[in-house]
Amino acid sequence: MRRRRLLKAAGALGAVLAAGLLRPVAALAATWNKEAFAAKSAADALKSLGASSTEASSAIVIEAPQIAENGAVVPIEVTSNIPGTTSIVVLIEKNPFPLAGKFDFMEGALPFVKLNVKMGETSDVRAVATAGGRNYTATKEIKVTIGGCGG
Amino acid sequence: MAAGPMKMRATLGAGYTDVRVLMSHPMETGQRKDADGKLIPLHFIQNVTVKVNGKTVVEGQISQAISRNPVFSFRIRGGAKGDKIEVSWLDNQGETNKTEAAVA
Amino acid sequence: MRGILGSAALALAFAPALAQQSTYAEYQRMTAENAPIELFELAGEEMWKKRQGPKNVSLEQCDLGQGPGVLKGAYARLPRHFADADRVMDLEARLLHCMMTLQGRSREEATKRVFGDADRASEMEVLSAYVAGQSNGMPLQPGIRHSKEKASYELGQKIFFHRAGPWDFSCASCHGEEGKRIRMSDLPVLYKPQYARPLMATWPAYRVSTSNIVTLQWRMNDCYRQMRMPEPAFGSETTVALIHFMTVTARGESYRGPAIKR
Amino acid sequence: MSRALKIASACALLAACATAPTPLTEQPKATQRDLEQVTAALKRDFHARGQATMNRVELDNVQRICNLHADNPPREVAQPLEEAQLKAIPFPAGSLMGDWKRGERIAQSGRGSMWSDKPGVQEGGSCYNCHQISPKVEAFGTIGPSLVGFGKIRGNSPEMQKYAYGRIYNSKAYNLCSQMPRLGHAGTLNEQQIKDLVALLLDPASPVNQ
Repeated sequence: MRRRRLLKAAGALGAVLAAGLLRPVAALAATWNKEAFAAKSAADALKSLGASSTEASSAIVIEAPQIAENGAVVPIEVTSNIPGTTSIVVLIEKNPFPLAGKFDFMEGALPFVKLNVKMGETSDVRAVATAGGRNYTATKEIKVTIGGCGG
Repeated sequence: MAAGPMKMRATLGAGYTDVRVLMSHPMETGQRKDADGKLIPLHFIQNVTVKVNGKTVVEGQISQAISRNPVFSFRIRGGAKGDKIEVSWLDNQGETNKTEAAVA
Repeated sequence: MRGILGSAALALAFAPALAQQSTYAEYQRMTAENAPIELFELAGEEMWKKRQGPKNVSLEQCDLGQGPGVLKGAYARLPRHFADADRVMDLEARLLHCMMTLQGRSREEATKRVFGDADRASEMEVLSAYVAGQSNGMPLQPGIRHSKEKASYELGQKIFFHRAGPWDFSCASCHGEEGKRIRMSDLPVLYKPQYARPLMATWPAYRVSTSNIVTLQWRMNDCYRQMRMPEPAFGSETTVALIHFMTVTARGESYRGPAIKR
Repeated sequence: MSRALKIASACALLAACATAPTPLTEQPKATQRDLEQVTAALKRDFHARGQATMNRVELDNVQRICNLHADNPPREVAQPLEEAQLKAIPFPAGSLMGDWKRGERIAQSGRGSMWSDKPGVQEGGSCYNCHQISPKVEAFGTIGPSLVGFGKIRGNSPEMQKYAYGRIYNSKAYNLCSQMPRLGHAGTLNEQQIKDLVALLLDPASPVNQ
């Protein structure tokens, strides 16, 4: 418990240092990692998030349809069963900008998120969970098809 | 739907509280053209914050790859009837909105 | 013995429907759970209560068949004959009727933008979502007793199979044979109850591909567009008859909308 | 309850039962009166929009016969009509093989002849809506038969080219109540576009025949 608090404090301090100056808490809450979101590959995005090295883990569960009727809305649910998970990152490998979202979980929240993403084509969806300073990952392929008359 | 109303439901589950939140937002990718063939500028939510009784528990950073009219589910550890949940968002054009609900 | 045979026959009858569902069943279930439908119901409630038109009144006294202002279960009993208009109306035709009679609006003004888009849903669409949502769990029981209801059902059936237009299409061209699909989308055989039931119990719906709420009047309109036909008037006897025919075919099914569509 | 009342309520019940229509199990045949009734309803309730003008609700003889016979007219009725449709196809002289790559694009597109389309011929045959064609394309419909290997099986002789051209131009010349639109006859596709589709089906280099 104490260790987790310490880690969290270190993380918050890191963010303050990275920003180069102390800002009000409200502004801190609105951090948006421009570089990571502008990355054109999942690897670059993870690098910008400081999560370059990852190890595969079956404790991350991605629930998503195997085949989607429409790429405009693809429901994805990610659960991390890794103790002490502090964030979950969702990446759509083949999207022009693969990083779809990063969710930081503080005390009181379970490492779980359900969201709808846009997918340009059939692609692997990658989830990366961070726990105790280490990064764990899992992927799932989702096929995107065309339905209807196309008129 | 244009950026605007939100709707939220917070229900007690098995050991956690399920928070489901709906946001009206176009989540424009900057790639779409309007009826006149002009590109519609990027317009998307960047930050989503979940608070329980005033304390931040989830901070999300998201991209334009989130579908139009975003729907999120989060899970709050434990929780009790009447706990106050607040979800807010901030988009790339500085627009913001928030909604509150009590756990039912 | 008879019971066993009976259920075997039933299983056979349903087999094609089940086989058809397999491709996207998981996708459709997950999308339905995670659709932003309540936002549209909320907007519909606002429109229902908003004072509008030359008479500056809301639609709150609109009689959808169960008495003025009664919303619970009203949608599940449509289309039906309305004595005050002496015609069969579906939800949208009835809402239009209320806009014209209660609010004093012209047909032209009230139907100027009945089909919205992702940027802005139409008044008719959000109203439909709001009203329909209040029939959740109730069996579809469209009117089938009044002579005009029977005539509407029969006309709808005839139109369903009527091939016309430059591409020689009827509704049955796409919705007449079991186990078929258009591109990747499964095609329900809408004159048979086992296919009509799940379909008719889920309109109006959030259309995933276009991110907006769509209604049955829109579905009729857009099918005729793709059949290469001229455009049907909104809420006309023809479109209501088709909707009536399919809803009667689906009768008894529990309503569970607004839902999602492709 | 008196006996008379019992009978009356039983009748009322029966009458209620009688009003509940029995669902159809198959496509019904229309009568000439039905067709007139429906056409009149369409004329009353539909309006022209863009290129979709009101003359489109008028039935031609093929449509009338197919409606009257639930798409299954007796041979002696269908045959003369099919022959008349075949006679009316303006087969171009020379090779009917166009460019299969353009054909593939035409087959993919679902545009053309709708009120929402620009008037005139668009690049759209809607072929994949109903047929499997190139085995590489996964999003295909199944209303019509698979066309994979169409030319590989049949070759691309002038007769086969003519058959494929005619079938696309007017499928009703070969099967009167076919569900396939008469794409040339309807003015949706022009001569070159149909040739491109013929190539898609018959060209040995087309993915259809790989």
